[in-house]
Amino acid sequence: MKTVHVHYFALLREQRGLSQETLATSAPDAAALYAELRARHGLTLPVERLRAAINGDFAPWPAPLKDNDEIVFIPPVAGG
Amino acid sequence: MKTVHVHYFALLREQRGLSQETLATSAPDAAALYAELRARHGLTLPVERLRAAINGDFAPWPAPLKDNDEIVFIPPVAGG
Amino acid sequence: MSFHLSTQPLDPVALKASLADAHAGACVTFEGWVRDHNEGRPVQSLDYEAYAPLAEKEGARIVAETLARFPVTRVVCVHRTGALRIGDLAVWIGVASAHRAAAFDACRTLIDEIKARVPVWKKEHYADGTTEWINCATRGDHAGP
Amino acid sequence: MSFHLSTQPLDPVALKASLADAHAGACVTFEGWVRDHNEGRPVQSLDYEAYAPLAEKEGARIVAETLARFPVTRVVCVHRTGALRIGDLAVWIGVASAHRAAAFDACRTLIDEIKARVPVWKKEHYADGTTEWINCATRGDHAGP
Repeated sequence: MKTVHVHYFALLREQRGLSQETLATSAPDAAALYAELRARHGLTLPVERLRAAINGDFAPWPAPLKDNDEIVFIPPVAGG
Repeated sequence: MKTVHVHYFALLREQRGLSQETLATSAPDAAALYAELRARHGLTLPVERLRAAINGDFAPWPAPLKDNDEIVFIPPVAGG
Repeated sequence: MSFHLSTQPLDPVALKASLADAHAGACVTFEGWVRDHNEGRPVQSLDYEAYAPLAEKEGARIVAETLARFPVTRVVCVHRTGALRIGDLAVWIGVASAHRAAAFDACRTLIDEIKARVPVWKKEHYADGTTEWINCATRGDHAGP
Repeated sequence: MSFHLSTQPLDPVALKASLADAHAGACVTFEGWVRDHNEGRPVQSLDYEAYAPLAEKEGARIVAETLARFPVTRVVCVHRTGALRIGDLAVWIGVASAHRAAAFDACRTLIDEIKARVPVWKKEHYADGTTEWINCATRGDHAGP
């Protein structure tokens, strides 16, 4: 088990009902962690439509996790 | 012979030394008139690099002339 | 030579003044305005949310790529976050260059890349009281389940 | 929806305000600035001269063609005449549209066509005291004698 910090934005923040949580997980990577969170909280976006950021920068899927990592799941962007 | 009004702009105005003149000519069209004026006043631009306007709008070469027409010889433009 | 987020209204006069340069002969600006409709639905207002540290980092990369690719003298990009109303300025991009082709190309590349890559999200509020996070619909979407 | 000449300094704030439109989501502007060099020569100032009635007529035709060709909501073009110094604004073009591609395409087409077709001339004054009417050289030019 490792401890990770997850931040949520936009649709994911609303569906999760919070902006940030710290949790223990056995997921080896961010893709597996998202699958866990999606099932637990009914998140609608499939992982294929997200990008991951770990510790402040983009990380290609599956985005391996270490203890104490900060993870952001990035919904499809819509700036401009 | 007909009477025509010629307006000069930019390099042609400076080389002719005036902005406008009224003159009598037997030239059938603006191209022939420009040839006369070029020879008389040492204008440097060849007719191929000019456009003609007659009575306030562009007129394709040779641009036939009638009595009392207003002619403008248009040097290469450089706006913007 | 910058990309920034702003929680406050943008000031296009001050932003454009920051591009001034005696070597520049052309200045192209792009402004994104909040418009009153999107895909046929009347829009009343919207919210922009950003993952700020990564948005500024990715925005700075886009600016650096643009400077490497096009002969321009100055680039400034600012993106609003927060609650915006119809007519408000959501994004301002300005490019100065000696010749106009580079300014047009760079400005267009900047907004295209910003829209594609920078983690900023837009929630639209419609006249009928509903809302939507743009690009986040999961029905009628080939990538959906 | 206009093209005009101005003997007075241009006011980009007022000009851009005239493009405001709740249906527009994009605004692209082009500004032509007097720059301090041209083809390697240091420029100190310049004069713009126009054949005003035909310049405004041809400018209006260019605006009408652009409106017919691109889905844009507003177009404004103004060109200075008279004596200008380094950094002065020589031409201002603004286009608003629902989507950005049309605004970029229309703005670029407008400045390209204005430069190619509108009877406006530019005389540059160089640091060494000489002057030149741009595009009017007759030596080293294939069309010359």
